[in-house]
Amino acid sequence: MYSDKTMDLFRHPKNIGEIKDADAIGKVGNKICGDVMWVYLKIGKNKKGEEVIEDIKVKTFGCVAAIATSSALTEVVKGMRLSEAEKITKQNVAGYVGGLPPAKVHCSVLAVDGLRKAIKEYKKKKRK
Amino acid sequence: MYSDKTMDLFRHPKNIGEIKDADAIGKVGNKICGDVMWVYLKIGKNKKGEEVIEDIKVKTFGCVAAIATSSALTEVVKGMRLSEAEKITKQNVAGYVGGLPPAKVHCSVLAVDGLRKAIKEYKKKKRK
Amino acid sequence: MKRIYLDHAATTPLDERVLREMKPFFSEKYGNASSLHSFGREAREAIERARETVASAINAEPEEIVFNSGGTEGDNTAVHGIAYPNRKKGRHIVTTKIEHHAVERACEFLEKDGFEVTYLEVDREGFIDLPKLEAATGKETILVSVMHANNEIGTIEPIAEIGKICREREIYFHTDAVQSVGKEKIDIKAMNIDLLSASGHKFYGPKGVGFLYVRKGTKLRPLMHGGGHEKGLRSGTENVVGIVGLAKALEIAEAEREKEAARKRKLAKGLVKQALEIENSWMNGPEIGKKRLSNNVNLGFDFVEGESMVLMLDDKGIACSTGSACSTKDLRPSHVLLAIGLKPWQAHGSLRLTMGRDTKEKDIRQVIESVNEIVGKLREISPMYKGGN
Amino acid sequence: MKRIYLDHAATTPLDERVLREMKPFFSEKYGNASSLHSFGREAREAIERARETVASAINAEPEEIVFNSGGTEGDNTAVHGIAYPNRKKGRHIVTTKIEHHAVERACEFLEKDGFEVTYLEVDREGFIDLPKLEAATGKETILVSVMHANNEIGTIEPIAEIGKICREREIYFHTDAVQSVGKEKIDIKAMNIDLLSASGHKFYGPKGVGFLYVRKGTKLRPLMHGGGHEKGLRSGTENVVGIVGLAKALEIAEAEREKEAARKRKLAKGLVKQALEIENSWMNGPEIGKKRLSNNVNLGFDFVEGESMVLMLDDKGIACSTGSACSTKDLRPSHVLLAIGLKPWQAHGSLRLTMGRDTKEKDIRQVIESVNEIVGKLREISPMYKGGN
Ligand SMILES: Cc1ncc(COP(=O)(O)O)c(C=O)c1O
Ligand SMILES: Cc1ncc(COP(=O)(O)O)c(C=O)c1O
Repeated sequence: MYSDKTMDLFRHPKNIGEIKDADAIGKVGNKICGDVMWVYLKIGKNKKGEEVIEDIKVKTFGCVAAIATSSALTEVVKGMRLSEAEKITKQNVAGYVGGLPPAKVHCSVLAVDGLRKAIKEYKKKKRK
Repeated sequence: MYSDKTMDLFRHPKNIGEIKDADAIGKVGNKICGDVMWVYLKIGKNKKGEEVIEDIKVKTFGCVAAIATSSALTEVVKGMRLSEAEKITKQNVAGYVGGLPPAKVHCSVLAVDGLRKAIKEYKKKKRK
Repeated sequence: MKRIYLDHAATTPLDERVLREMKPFFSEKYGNASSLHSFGREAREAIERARETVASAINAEPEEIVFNSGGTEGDNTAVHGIAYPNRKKGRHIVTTKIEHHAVERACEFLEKDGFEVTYLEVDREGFIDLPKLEAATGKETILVSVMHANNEIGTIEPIAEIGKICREREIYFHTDAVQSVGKEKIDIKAMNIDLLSASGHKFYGPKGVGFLYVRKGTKLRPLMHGGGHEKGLRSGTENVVGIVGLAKALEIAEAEREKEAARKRKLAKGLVKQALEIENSWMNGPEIGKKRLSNNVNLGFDFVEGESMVLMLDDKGIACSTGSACSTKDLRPSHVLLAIGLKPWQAHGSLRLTMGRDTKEKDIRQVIESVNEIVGKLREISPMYKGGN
Repeated sequence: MKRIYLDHAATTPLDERVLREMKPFFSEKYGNASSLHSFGREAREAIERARETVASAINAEPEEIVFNSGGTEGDNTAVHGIAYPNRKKGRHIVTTKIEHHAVERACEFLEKDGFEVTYLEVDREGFIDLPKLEAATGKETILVSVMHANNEIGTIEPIAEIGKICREREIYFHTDAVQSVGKEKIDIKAMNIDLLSASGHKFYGPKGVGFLYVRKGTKLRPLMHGGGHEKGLRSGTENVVGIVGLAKALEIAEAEREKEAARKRKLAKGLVKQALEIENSWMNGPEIGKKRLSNNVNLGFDFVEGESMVLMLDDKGIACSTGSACSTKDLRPSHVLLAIGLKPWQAHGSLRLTMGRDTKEKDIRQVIESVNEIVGKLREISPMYKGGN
C-alpha cells in the first residue's frame, strides 16, 4: 500500500519535536478528523539577506501518510528561502514520499497547510 | 440419489421384453414427457379358479426410475390374483425400489398406470 | 476400474500445478487482503498479481477485473447489475433462448419486475442471427447478453460482431464466457465486450471462485453490499487462495490453448465419426471446427433415454451427461436442445461428452464401444424401437 | 523474525486438519455435485455429509443449511431476501448501529428503495437494549437483524431474548454470527433464530465459503438465480472442497470450543490488565467474560493514531488492527467505536488484538512490551500529548 520511501520516512521520521524559541508555530488539523500537526519554524537570513528556513520541526498526531509527509516536507524546506517554501503545493508532497494511495493524499495536505500557516504566522508577527 | 435397490433393478431388470401371445397390452406414457411403457399380460387361473397374472413383461423407454419400478412391479405382481393386482397403488411402487428421490416419484407412476391399463384392456376383451 | 471422465463442461479437476501455486496461501500466507500488516499485504499483492494475469489473458486492464464466487454470480451481477441502474434509459434486454440458467433465470426475474426481455431464436446449430439481433434492439434496449460458447452443444456465437453492433448503438454487451475462457481466444477490446463472466472450475482452477470483467465506466450495481471490496463491486473478504488458483489455471490454459484445441478437435472428429455409425443417431450442434468448442461432442440416439444411458455408462466407468429431462430437477428436457429444434423425445436421447486434457485416443475407443453396447441394450427394452411389436 | 498474528477476527489460517480433509476433493473427487455419474455422486455425498455436520453444530436440520460464498453473501441474502418478498406485510426493518458493513449497507440500500430502517443504539459496552428493541418493532416490521457477536469489540448480544421477542411477534430474526460460530454455543431452536450467517475463514476453514441457516418455511428470495442449487436458494456449482473444509473446521471448533474459550479468556485478562497500566489507556467493549468474545481485546490509547500503531507493531512482527479512520477506505473512524460513545480521536487511537489457537502466554508478553514502546514513541511526536507546548 505505502511505498518503501513512505515507510522509511515513517520509521525514521526527520525533524520531529519542538523548537523552544520558534519564530512561529503553525497549528493545523483537527482531532475529529484524526490528524493534528504543529509546525515550528526558526527563520534566518542567507548571505544575500533573504529570509530562509533555518530550522523546522513538527509534531504529528496522525497516520503513516501524515507522519511521513510531514517528515519529508521538513527535509525539503530546511534551508530553503521563505519565498520559495511558500510556493510548495499540495501536489508536491505526495511526490516527496514516492507517491501515496489515492485515499491517503488528503493526509499529506496537512503538512503543507501547517507550513503555510507557520509562515503566515511569522509574517504577521513581523508586521506588528 | 438412487437407492442400491433401484440401481440393482435398473442394472438387472426383470421381465423385460414382449409376450407374443399376450392376453392384453397396456400402452402408457408419452414421447413428449420422455417415458413410454408397454405392459404385456398373460392371464391364467389358480387352483381356486381365480384369475391370476401368469406372466408379465414390460418394455420401457425412460429413465432409471422408470426402468427400475417397472421391473420391480412385474416381480411383485407375477402370480398375483388379478383382483389383488388391481389394488396396487402408485404409493406402493416407490417402496418396491427402496424409495425414490421426490422429483422421481412421478416416473414410478407409469408402471402402475401401465399395469392398470393392461388389466382394463383384458377385462374389456373378455366382456366382448 | 479406471474411470474415464468426459464431463469437463460440468467441472474439471484442479490442475496439480495450480494446487502447488495455491499451497502457501492456505496456512502460511493466510492474511485478509484488507489488513494493513504484513499478512494482509502478502495477500493483497497475490491478489493484484492474479488480477494482472487475468487481465492480460483477455486484453483487459487489471482494474476492470472483479473477482467473485463463480459464473452464476457473474451472470447475475451483470444482468441485474446493469438492468436496475440503467432502467431510466430503458427497460429492454436482449438475450437468447440457449443461455445458461444463470442468465436465463436472472432475465425471467426481471420480466416479473417490469422489464421486457427478448429471447432470440437460434438455428439448428445453435447460432443466433445477427440481423435478427439488430432488429431486436431498440432505443429502450439497455443490455444484450449472449453467451460466448454454449455449454451443451458447444456453439460459439459471433461475439465480436455482436460487440460491434452493441457498441455502435451504445448498448451494454455482456457475454457469459464460462465455457470459453481458457479454450477460446478472448480479446475484450477487439470484441467490444462490456461485461464478461467466467468461473475458475471450468478451466482446471478451483471451484467457488470466478471473475467478472467490467469495462471502465460501466454503470453497474453490485449484487452484494458490504466492506467495499473489489472497488465496491463485490464486497466480502477476498478468497485469496481461490483467486491465486484461478489466475494460475488461466495462465496455464492460455499457454496450452491452441495445442489443446487442435488435439481435442481431432479426438472429437474421430468420436463423432464412429458414433454416427450407430443407426438412428445424430450429432447436436455445429460441425467440429472453429465454430464449436473443441472439447464438446453432443450426440443423439433415437428410442433411448439419456439418464439411463449416463448411468449405464457410469457403470462402465465413463462419466458424461445428458440433456434429458430425467437428469434435471424440473423435468423439462434441455431448453437448448429444444431451441435448436429437437423434438422432446430426441432431447431425451442426447448424450454430452466433453473432453479434457487427459482424454486420450484410447479412451475414445473405449467410449465408442460402450456407447454402442449400451444403446443396443436400452433399445432392446424400448417399446419405441423397431415398432416394439 | 517470528511473527505473532493477533488478527483472527479478520481471518484465520486454514487448520492443517481441515486441509487434509479437503485434499481428496481438489484433483480426485472433483465432480460437479449435480452430475449423475460417480464423480458427481461422490461430491454430492460429501456435501450432504458436510450439511449434516454443520446442521448438528447449531441444532438445525440439514435441509435448513444453505452453502454460499461467505458472510457478506449470507448477510445480503438474509436482509434483501426477506425484505423484498415480505414487503406486502410491511416495509420496516430493525437493526443496530454496530452491525458489520454487510448488514449495514444492505439496509442502507433498502432505505433508498422505500424501506424504513431503525438502527438501534447501543450502550457503552455495545449492548442493545431489549425494551428499546421491543418498542422499535411494530406491525410493519418484517425483519430484525442483530449480530450475535461484534467483530470489533466482541460484545455478545442477547440473541436468545431477541429471538423470543421476534418469534412472539412473528417477525423474522436474522443474526450475523460470522464472529461467533465456532466460538459461542449456538442453538438455532432454543434461540428462535430464523436466519443466521457464517463464514468459513473466521473459524480456521477456507475463504470463499460460508453458510446461511434458513428456517423451514421462511419466505426468502435468493440473491442469485440459475441452476436451482441448494433448494433454489443459492444457484451455482457447489464449492465442494470448500464446503467439506468448512464442515470439518466447524467440527473441530465445536470440539475445542469450551476449552479454547477458557484459555483465551485467561490470556485476554492478562493482556488487558497489563495494557491498562499504560497511562491514558482504556478498554473498549464489555469486560472479559461470558458476554464478550473470548478472543477479542480492544484497547484505546490517547494521543496516538491507530494506523501508525498497527504499522509500527507490524515492524515488530505483530499483526493486529485498528478502528482508526486512516485504516479504512472511507476515512471515517469505526462506526462501532463511535456508537459506543467514543470521541472520534479516541476511535482513532484504538487497537484490536484478536487471539487464536496458537496464541501463547509469551506472545502476550511480547505484545505488551511492544505496545508499550510504540505508544511511547508515537506520543513523543504527538502534539496532543502532555499539551505539546
Ligand atoms: C455457460 C455457463 N454459464 C454459467 C455457468 C455457471 O457457473 P457456476 O456453476 O460456476 O456458477 C455454467 C456452468 O455451470 C455454464 O456452463
Ligand atoms: C461480523 C461480520 N459479519 C460479516 C462479515 C463478512 O464476512 P466475509 O468477509 O467473509 O464475507 C465479517 C467479516 O468480514 C464479520 O466480522
